Amino acid sequence: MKKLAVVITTPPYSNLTITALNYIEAALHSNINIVGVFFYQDGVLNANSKVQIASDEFQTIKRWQSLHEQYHLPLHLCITAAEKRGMPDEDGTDSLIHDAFTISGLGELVELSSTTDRLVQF
Amino acid sequence: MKKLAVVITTPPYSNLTITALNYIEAALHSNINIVGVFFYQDGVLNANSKVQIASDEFQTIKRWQSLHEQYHLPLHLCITAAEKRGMPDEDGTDSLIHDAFTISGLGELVELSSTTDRLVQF
Amino acid sequence: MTTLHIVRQSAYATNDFEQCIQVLNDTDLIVFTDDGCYNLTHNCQKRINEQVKQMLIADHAKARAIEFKETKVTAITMDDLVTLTFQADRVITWQ
Amino acid sequence: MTTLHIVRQSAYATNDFEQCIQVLNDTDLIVFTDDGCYNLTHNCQKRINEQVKQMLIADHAKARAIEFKETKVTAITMDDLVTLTFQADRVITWQ
Amino acid sequence: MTHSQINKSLALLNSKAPYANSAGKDALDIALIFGSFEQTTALFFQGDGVYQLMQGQNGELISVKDYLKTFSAFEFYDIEEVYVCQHSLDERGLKSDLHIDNVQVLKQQDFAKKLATHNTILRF
Amino acid sequence: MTHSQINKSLALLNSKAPYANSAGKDALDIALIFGSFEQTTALFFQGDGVYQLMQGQNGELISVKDYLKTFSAFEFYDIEEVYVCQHSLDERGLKSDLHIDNVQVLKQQDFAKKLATHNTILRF
Repeated sequence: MKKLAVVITTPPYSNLTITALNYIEAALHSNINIVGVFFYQDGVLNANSKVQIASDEFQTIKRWQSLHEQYHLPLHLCITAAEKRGMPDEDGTDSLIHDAFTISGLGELVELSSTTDRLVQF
Repeated sequence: MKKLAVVITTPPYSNLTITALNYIEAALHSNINIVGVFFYQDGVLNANSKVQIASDEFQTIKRWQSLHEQYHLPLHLCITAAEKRGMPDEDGTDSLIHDAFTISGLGELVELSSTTDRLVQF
Repeated sequence: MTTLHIVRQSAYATNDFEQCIQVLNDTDLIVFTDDGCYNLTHNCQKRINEQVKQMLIADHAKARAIEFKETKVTAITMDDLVTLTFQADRVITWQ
Repeated sequence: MTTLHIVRQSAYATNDFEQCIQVLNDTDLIVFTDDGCYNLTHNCQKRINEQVKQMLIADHAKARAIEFKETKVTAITMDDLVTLTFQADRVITWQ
Repeated sequence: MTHSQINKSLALLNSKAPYANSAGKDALDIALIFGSFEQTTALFFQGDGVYQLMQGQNGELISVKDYLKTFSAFEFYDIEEVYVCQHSLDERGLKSDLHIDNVQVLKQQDFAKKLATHNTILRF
Repeated sequence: MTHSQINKSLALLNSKAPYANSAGKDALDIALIFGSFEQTTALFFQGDGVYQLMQGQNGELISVKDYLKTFSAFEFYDIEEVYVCQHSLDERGLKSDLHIDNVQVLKQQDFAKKLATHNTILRF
């Protein structure tokens, strides 16, 4: 089974992120093993549960969450990039960071890179 | 007295924002009346009190707050842009939005534009 | 050895596609996605060797009302892009 | 009537400065700030009328180790930029 | 037009293609608010911004809620001045097949002159 | 170099000037982590990315904590491959007056070939 890892650097309110989501869904439907998605730079905002998107717009944030639930897709958040953007690693039910995301660092990117066949940046 | 309004569209972790701060401070020292600063697009992140900046880096976030305290500089936050970036208008002491900032909408930009001699975008 | 180049930005706005062209090998593939679809008409097309295969995501071009000739560029789907990812030896995203 | 153009981006990376040049009037002023300071050496300088006064924020150029001749461009401070803001009739920021 | 009206007029200079980022929408929101407050507002399209006006676009294909349709409401908001840079169209091999009416396609010099009649200019 | 090492090697392609945004720093952070995990890592500088290597820069003048100084620690992190695109230098009228040693300035074609020896490429 082919292995894929994806790096996301664009925010939820960019259409570029919808492209990345479509790519990931296409890979899942093609039975590619996605070893993980790593959120870096402005991509970390995709893990922010307080992001509000108008109801008639594409629900980027929810789509990540449902991909995680449906396919157990590992979502890794670079916490340093997140902290720079107002998303600290705090305990509690009111946490900004949605629990579909794993708090990670760049070490996780090394791990993904060494397990995957292809690492694709979006 | 000359009147100035400024629109900020860049985030706190960009050096472009430090340039804007330097410009505003230069204006204040030249006795320009800054009628207001309006935060739009990624600029809204400057109002996020949870943004963490390493202690040896320029403290953009704190600088906005101290300019507000020192000069009563009006800081207007476009709440729609903020909500898109995970900064909802919530009550309580734990609010993400620092209280140096006034929750505003684009109507405030109309107001600033009609009172000022110059509106400069950063 | 093939590199898959995913080009996401308009060459009319930024220099990214120009830099992509600078590292192209004849056996490489280009896939235009997002605003990269605008690059079909750009002048710098002239500097791309004819051997280099160019493709675009059909929906991304259609959404933008970009007309294209299938003789010059192949319209593909996101599924195809996934397949190409593994056919190529490596991927560079120009964004 | 004078427009003050604040140019903040490298013309080697984006098309913004090119667009600025397209709307320049002879009585306009250009101030390079941030990565805009790189534009002193860019080819598109040739298309700028000599009457158009060009300036840069001294610290922004020095931080980037950009060498410049004071004959071609005037080094100014942020205080000067504030003064120019009100001397000009309007400001456009190219970023 | 009196001097004071000239001073208060706003020009929004659109330079980005419509879908990949929110710049066009962010500019439009400003235009509509200024229009609804009866402030003189003009829209300028230059560079990749001209793509926002192309006929036949369909954001739904890429899951974008299509803000471009709102352009047809400009008259309702008293936004009467819409200018497009001819040079930008030519550069991109585009005809002036635009999805709204009452747009003035201007040569580079006229576009520049028209822009300089406004006191405040925001660029997106 | 064995086949497996080639497959696991990472190239970081730097395309942005150093100060206005954090792209260069974000790439550097990745390079140092990969280096410390003993993964083969190479740095490529193209386009405005070459400005990151210019001698005599001083971020303190614009209140930037200067991450460029960390470049001198590359050898400590076992990052031995650093390549610069000659064409990008020429285009900008820059001499190869670089602030670190052991950098290879390559002609366009050699730069392209060297880049294609890596299995994973991230661009910032």
